[in-house]
Amino acid sequence: MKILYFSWIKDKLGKSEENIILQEQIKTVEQLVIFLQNKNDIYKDIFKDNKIIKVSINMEVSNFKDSISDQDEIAFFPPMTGG
Amino acid sequence: MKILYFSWIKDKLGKSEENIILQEQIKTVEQLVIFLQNKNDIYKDIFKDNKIIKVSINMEVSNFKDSISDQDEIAFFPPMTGG
Amino acid sequence: MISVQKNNFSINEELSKLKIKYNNIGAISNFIGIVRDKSKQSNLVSMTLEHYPGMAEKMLTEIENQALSRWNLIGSTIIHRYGELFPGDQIVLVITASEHRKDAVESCHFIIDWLKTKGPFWKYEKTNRAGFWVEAKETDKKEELKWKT
Amino acid sequence: MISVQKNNFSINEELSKLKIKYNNIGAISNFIGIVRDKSKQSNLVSMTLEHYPGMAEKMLTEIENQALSRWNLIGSTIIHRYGELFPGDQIVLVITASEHRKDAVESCHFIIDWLKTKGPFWKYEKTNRAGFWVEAKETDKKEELKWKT
Repeated sequence: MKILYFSWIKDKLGKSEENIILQEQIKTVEQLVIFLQNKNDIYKDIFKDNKIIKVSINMEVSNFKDSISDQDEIAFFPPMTGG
Repeated sequence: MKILYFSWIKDKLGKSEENIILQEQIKTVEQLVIFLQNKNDIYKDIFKDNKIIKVSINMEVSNFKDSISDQDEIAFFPPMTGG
Repeated sequence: MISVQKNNFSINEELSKLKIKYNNIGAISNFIGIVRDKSKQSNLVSMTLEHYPGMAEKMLTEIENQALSRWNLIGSTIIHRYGELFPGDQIVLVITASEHRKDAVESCHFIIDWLKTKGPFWKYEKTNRAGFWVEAKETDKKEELKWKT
Repeated sequence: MISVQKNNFSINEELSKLKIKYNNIGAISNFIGIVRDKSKQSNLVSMTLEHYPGMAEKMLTEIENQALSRWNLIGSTIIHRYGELFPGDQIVLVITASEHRKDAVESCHFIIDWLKTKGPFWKYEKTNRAGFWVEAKETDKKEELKWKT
């Protein structure tokens, strides 16, 4: 699974994307976030307040409760500031 | 007193302006209109329905009840269609 | 800046003037009115804009001042042409510039609505069949009224 | 037409393209977003626009389609830049063209409100003191919500 990071999330992580192999028990974005938080404190810190982070699944703005699969492209970003 | 006419009012009258000497008893736009209507049938026809004609006094959109004096510039026109 | 003129205008030139004159512009809205190819039924040959010289300038200045007092604007431009114009020709240009978009967008909308019912201009359309004075639309009056607050 | 690009754009060129492509345009609204000279407190050195390639194009297409379905538009253009931009540089261009002004004016307003909260772009401001990611404004969310009808 490809995960992309934007804005300050990318800066904090020091990377703009990563590829992970999605473990079978991870079925939702929420579960993916917990998996990432267990990796290290940087992720823990970034996702400590989910409300300010948005997620997209295959370039579609989505909810943390939504289902994901290994073929999906997930992205985490703060609220957009286009225009 | 200078009177200006615009749009179809000008076309019907065949003139875009005229100068008249305001008779003392004419104190309002309404009275001026009656004076003009008494001149001939073209004026009578033009002003037969006041509601579709607007008036300005010294370039200020005004009402038919408003007072006028011989120094004023009066204009009659249909609703504006700028922009 | 307001102008009532016979000549055409260049939106690029007008934008440049504003950008040279003022600092810290973050948002520019503008509106261009254009002579359409078609009148109600038939093809348009030309549209002649009659105006009330003196009053036109006065009214445009008034509306610009109202916009400047109601919104936080850095600068604005209103240009209205008169004379005989042809399909595709530019009629009117409204530019509003502000720090944040809301001021520019709303004031531009306000000015153009206002011009429709308060700008002392009258339009004569010539088609290949006939010529007639364009009547004011009731809907334009309604559009203008929504700004009365 | 939508475009997500690093290069600058010319409003005149974009207007010409629309006018060549389509007939009977009577009203054109447009909005230009520009990098301001000042950040909240201090002078701005540059603003870097990060974007989500692919999703940015997808979202711009979506908003353009929404505008085309909600208003009676003849044509439209949305151009959004990314990369490092400097004070006075153009960021975004929205053009909407219609027969009558209401459609052009409202849809342009709609698109720019929508871009603020739904365009996958993030702004990094560098001032002479520091650098920081611009936070989304609560008011932008409110502006966007007024179009939900």
